[in-house]
Amino acid sequence: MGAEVLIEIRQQRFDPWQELARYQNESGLLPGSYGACATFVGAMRDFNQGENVREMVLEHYAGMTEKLLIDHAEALALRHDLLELLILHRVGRILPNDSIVLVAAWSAHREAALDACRGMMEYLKSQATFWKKETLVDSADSVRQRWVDNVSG
Amino acid sequence: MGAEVLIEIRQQRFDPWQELARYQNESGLLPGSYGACATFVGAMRDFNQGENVREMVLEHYAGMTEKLLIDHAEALALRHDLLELLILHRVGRILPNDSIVLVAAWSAHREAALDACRGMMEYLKSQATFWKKETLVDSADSVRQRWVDNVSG
Amino acid sequence: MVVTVRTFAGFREELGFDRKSIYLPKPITVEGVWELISESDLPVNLLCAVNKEYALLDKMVADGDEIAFFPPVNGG
Amino acid sequence: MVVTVRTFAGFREELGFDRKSIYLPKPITVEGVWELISESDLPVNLLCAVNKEYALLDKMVADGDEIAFFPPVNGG
Repeated sequence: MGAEVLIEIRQQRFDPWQELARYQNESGLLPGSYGACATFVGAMRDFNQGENVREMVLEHYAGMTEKLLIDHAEALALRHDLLELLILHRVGRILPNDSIVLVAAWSAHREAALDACRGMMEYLKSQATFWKKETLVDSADSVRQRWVDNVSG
Repeated sequence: MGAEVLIEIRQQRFDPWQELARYQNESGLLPGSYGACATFVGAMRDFNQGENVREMVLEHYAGMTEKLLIDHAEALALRHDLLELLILHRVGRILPNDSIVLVAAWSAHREAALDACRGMMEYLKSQATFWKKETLVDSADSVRQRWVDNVSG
Repeated sequence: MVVTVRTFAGFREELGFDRKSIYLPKPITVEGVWELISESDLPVNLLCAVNKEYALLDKMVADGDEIAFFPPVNGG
Repeated sequence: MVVTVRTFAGFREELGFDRKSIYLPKPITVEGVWELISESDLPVNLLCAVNKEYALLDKMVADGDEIAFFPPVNGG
């Protein structure tokens, strides 16, 4: 297994397509070696569960998050015979339209890349130690905050 | 349903990440409207079924391909409540490491985007009227051609 | 009646043409069109389309139809 | 023995601290640690980790452990 796994938790905004171009360029991926790259970008919406969202703070358990993600990424890379797996996740203050997460899986084969990408997203939703607090704005312009429940989305 | 569907069959090489950046920028996607973008990039490998591949010619049934893809894209957009669906597919002479196909599905929800992206790839493999002829090189540097069977990959 | 026959990939190479118009004195099926253009038996992997839609081999063709023959497809 | 308690998200706000060291005169479970730091009953949505690994509430804690309490997670 020569899969490379890169996990990054980042405070700064990022552009997923620029990150992918750069990563693919700088990685150890040999030209002609991969047949498939499946990616997922999660972005912040300005609405959630029927409410208008103005901003969000994404908190995580530094140290535990990275450990969980590396372990799961390595398991996925082995199971799906990946060449590369990239996970980039925002934390901190996030505004609507910002990218929150980028997952990209490179493999020789289509199914492997698609399965690994979905598998990592499911893990991020259900196991990775992140929590989101939204700032909501109602019609009268009054503001309140809530922690986001883990629901499908 | 306000989903936009863009299908393009292209002779020229393309960079998938540049195409995604440009498309997302120029599309009617409202900032904050989408929570998820799932993409798939298929690229040409320099090996296939145990053989070294030097180049490939991708042929299609012009007119029928576009018709099939538009119909299926619109069905997927409706079924998964997509905001946008982009399909870009190379034809003509293709070299190892070239991108062959790009599929991108934008939706409010993660599962919808992932399902639509996978659904379009499965359709492209099994129904869309493309055929691939590879030029193989063996160890003695002799060259031969073969049509690629439709196998998983 | 006249129909247009299109061929793709391996069948194009075998048959030696990619497009031809043929005259049919009476209505026949898609399979009948194949028998007119080919000397070989019906290939097990033969797919066909009529007017750019997938069709079965027993479909009757009509004047002006475009009949296409091709092997299993392989996009993506 | 001494353990470090960490809290996240809603529990951090309720308990009013994000990190604290506590002295334990004898070995207890993770649930016992919760009872020392909180006046409320065990929340139904309480998750915990010991030394940055998910753990069950009946796990015994050891000297130097980092015990974390948090609600269901929500990444991606």
